[in-house]
Amino acid sequence: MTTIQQQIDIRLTASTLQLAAVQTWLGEAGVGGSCVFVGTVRNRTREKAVRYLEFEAYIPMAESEMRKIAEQSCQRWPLQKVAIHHRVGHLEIGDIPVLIAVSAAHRDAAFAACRYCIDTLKESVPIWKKEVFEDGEEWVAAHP
Amino acid sequence: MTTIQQQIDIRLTASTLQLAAVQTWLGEAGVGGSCVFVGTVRNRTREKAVRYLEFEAYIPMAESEMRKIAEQSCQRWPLQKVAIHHRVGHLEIGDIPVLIAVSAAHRDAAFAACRYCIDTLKESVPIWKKEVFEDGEEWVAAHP
Amino acid sequence: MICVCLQDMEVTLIAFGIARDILQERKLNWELVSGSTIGDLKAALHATYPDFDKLRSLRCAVNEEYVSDTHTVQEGDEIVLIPPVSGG
Amino acid sequence: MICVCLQDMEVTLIAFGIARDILQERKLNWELVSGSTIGDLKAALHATYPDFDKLRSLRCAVNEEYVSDTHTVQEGDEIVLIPPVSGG
Repeated sequence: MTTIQQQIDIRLTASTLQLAAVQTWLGEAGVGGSCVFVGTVRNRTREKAVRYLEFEAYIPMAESEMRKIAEQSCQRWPLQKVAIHHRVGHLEIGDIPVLIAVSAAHRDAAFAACRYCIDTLKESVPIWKKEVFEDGEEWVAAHP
Repeated sequence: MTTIQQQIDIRLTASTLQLAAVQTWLGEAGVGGSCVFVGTVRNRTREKAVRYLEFEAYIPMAESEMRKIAEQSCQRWPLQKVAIHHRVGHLEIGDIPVLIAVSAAHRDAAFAACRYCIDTLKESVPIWKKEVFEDGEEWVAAHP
Repeated sequence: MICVCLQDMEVTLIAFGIARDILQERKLNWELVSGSTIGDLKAALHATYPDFDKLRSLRCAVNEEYVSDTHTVQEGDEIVLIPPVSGG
Repeated sequence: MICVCLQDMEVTLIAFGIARDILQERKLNWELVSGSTIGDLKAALHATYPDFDKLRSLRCAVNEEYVSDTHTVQEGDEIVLIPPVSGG
């Protein structure tokens, strides 16, 4: 019997996020399809070159909000596994800040839940991204 | 200047599909988000235990149909990269028969195009899956 | 099968998946009246191999492209029989 | 800031992201009239630090949960200031 705890893998980490790790983890389920969302640090924002990014998190609440999102997804869709991994600290262009993997017997549920997870994460998880340029820095989305 | 050929990676192969390979390839783009769909061989179909699967393809046309799907996706959505990889031959439970990766500056496009690719692949690409049970075998979806 | 009727065009059928099981051949030469369509070919196949009736669908491809039932078959065509696909 | 008015409750503010830049502190003790709500606290913060007016939003959390503007603040609360999030 799989419990909701075994299905959910939440990580907020300063280490590199790896798709390969998720592949192994997903492979353990009797899945049909998995939908994975991978964020990547973009090299341009509004024509200014980004040198690197700093991600700051209110860690205990960020983890708890990520877990809530995963649990809500499991309640709303028939899922087998949900992983939500997020980086904190210094990220270079091309690094992966976020990785969400959702597996389900049917791909409708996997796509819908994966989309819900990233959309909700971007609204509610207390993580902040600062872009550092050659000539300054800026907290992303802080101002209208 | 990126051409449509550089954006598209089509593979029909008897070798293991790896998410890690796609991660490197996606990382080369100035992407914002990638949506990846990973199929996995399920261990049960209608309560009969599947021992293994055989995937057969009409190879030149399968490749050409996969390429069409990727090209149509690039025309329909503002994408950076599209990879469609499919296995042929003998697959065990837990193996990955299909892997689709779509990257775009905005996740709306990545999700929509990834979904389009797997839905269309399942309708139009000449690939056939045979489930082999303890006591027989069956071409999947052949009969109503 | 012994085909004794007079025909004036030969094509090659190539069968995949369950279509191969039904024909019991990967490749098969097939004779048709000149001017026949894909629809005519499919009707002949269903008449000769009733197991095709049990399939969810049967499509054909020529030159690696799907062709409709109204497509006219040419002498020497390689016609690929495509039963319901199940990739992914 | 020199706070000379009489207050009867102290809370701790914890600031992240641009809120930390505005307060120029990660942690700050803050005095409030007993019975104040989160809305009252935000009004006081906006009055003292007009840069908060420039933000798209400002939410607060207590005990690792978002709280609404009508939530009543308790003596000794740790109130986390949450400017617009930008994870992902």
